[in-house]
Amino acid sequence: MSYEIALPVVLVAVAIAFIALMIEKDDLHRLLLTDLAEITGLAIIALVATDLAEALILPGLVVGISELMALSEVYLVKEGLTETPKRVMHLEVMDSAPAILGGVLVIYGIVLSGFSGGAVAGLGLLFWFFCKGHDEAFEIIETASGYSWALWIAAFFIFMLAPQYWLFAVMAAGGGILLKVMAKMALVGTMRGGRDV
Amino acid sequence: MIEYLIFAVFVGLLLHGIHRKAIARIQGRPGPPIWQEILHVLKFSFKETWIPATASQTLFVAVVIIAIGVWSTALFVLLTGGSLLLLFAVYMLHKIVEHGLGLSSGSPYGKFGAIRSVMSAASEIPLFATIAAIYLITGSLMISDIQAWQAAHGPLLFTALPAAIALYIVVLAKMHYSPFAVIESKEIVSGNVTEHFGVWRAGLEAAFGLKTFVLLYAFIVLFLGPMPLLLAAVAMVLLLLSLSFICALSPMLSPFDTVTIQIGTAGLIVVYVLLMGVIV
Amino acid sequence: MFDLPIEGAELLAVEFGDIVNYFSVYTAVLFVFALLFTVLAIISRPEKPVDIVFGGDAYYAKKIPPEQLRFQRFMAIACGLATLGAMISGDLFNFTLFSSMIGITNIGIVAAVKNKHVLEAAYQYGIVAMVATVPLFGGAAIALATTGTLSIWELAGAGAVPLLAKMLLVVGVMGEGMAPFYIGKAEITRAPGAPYVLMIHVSSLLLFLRVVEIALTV
Amino acid sequence: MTMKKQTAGAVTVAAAMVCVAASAGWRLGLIETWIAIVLNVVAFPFFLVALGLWWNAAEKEEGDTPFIGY
Repeated sequence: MSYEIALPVVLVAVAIAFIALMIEKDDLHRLLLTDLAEITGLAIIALVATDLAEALILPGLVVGISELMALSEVYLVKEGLTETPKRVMHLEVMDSAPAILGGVLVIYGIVLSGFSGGAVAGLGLLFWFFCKGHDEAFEIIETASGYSWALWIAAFFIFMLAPQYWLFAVMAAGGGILLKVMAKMALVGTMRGGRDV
Repeated sequence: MIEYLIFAVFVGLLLHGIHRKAIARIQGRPGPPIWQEILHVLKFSFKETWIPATASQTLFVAVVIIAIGVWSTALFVLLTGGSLLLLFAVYMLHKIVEHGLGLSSGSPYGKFGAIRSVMSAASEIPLFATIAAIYLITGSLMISDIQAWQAAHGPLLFTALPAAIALYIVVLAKMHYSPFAVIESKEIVSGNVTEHFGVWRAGLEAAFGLKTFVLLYAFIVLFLGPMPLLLAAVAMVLLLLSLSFICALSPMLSPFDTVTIQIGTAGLIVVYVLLMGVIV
Repeated sequence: MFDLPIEGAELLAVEFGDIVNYFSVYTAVLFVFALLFTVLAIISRPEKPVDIVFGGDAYYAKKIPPEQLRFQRFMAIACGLATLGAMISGDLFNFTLFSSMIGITNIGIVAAVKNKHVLEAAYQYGIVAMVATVPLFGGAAIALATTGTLSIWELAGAGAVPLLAKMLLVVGVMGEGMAPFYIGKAEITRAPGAPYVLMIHVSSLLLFLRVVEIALTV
Repeated sequence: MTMKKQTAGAVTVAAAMVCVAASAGWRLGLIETWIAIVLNVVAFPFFLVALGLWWNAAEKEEGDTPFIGY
């Protein structure tokens, strides 16, 4: 029942996004608006509200992001924007935002643990690097990532060789994947091309 | 099998010859003899042949072979009573041949022809509306089933006149000297076939002869129903002459007008199909 | 095996659970055609484009950097693979994903070309292609919501998929590269590298042919 | 990419043989229709093109730049 109500609502949202696209003439703004339209498309999938639908959203999201990235590259070349800015990701809100939010995200991620926890915590680190700058914490992050990966693998060996210590293995694997995903996401915050990389 | 192919190539080229002759007579010229196009192919095939230095060599040759292969497939689909959808898929793939011909040579004229060919892709929409209309009426897309339906209920031409008109326009668009033939109009030399000379051109002309045969025969089969071979041949020539009249009397349209007219037709047919879908 | 009087007999089916990828006479022909042009994109060398100077009979050969052509070839092959996938996919959602992948790679084929007109056309076309994922995913999602499955194999002949979903799918595929949005592609065709640029047309025409089959089947 | 006259002749003969064999096999009921069709569709284009090349194989070593402009 609720599907029949929600679908027209989402379709109205789609219509709004499309009308916005038609009205907007500036190329960059239209690029941003396509993302808005894209999200409404995902909302139609989300309305199905089954496990399968949840599994379908991820590839949809990936496709959307990759198209956005490809188009941004084309836009950069098309407009001749070859100069790299002096400080990448320099948004005003980043200076004024309380960096404690990053810490909160990291702690919450650790509480969640596992893959999604890693993603949340990684986002926290990302936020921190973006707000407070960084001094090429590259090696440290890579090392942490490597050790955590080893921990994760070791946990699998425990599962196979000594299944009676499963709880320990679960904790090790969960912690490992948490650190691993967190480190990988944090790398996005430090890898910005330019002088040092 | 091979005999059907060779027969179709010769008949197709003969039809081209009749087409030229009819156009010439309508315009008050004597015109070439009707077997001129067959001689043309032979002449081309005896010419010295090489590949232009600027061309993408493999593609340049492959496109010719693909053109012949594509229309041979179409002929067999039609003869074996296969899927109508497949027949028209093959027709669409001819578009790729057109692009390939123009792009592969590196010549600016060929490229212009290819670009125009991309633009006139709009002409394929009436085709699918036609298919949808036939499917709604006969409930099948196998050519053999459509034949059986017509044997029982009479020609589709009267039942689905708008669909027949749409297909007629599609066939017209693919004729030589047609008002829609912007891809090989003379202000861009010969458009997408400019650089294909000698044997390559002979192969292409053979493929185009096959194409004309298949398209005219498909129209007869789809809209007039099964008939004896001789009667079918007469019907094909009559159909061709009607096309020749249009080609002889109308000027070549500009690319913009071509696209506008074809999209307009497509729109009308889509409306027709939707209405029919609602009523049926 | 579903034998509807639409696309000829079924030839081969590859089962993954309830998702069945299949070849019919129709899709097999499309598949072979896509394969042919993918192979052509791999083996044939690009042409050396020549341009005319207006107002005279002079002409000049354009210089195309080889790394640009290499990138174009890579993208053309990726596009060919996506087309192959879209031709045999027996799953509505996979089909939409392959379609959007074709959209991305189509932009990719011309993205490296340093020609203002081509880039402008590619950008505008890319925006349409990106927006077209909305009706594509929407169509598949509505089909899933009404029938509970995405398998074309199971949906075939049942007529269970609502007309809205079919129309959305067709509109989506049109947006990924067919008329009337196609007109932007005429400009894209100006890019050099014939075997690769040709792949743009091959993929979008085949995609359209496939979606017609799907719309008639489900 | 010039083709030797012999090569062209060999391709012509081979393709013609495939076409004729497939057609004859189909007439006699030895080959299924679709196999005969596929063989014919593949071999016929090569037959046509190679036939033309065999009639008048190019003696030129290299390609020429296309004719451009009047």
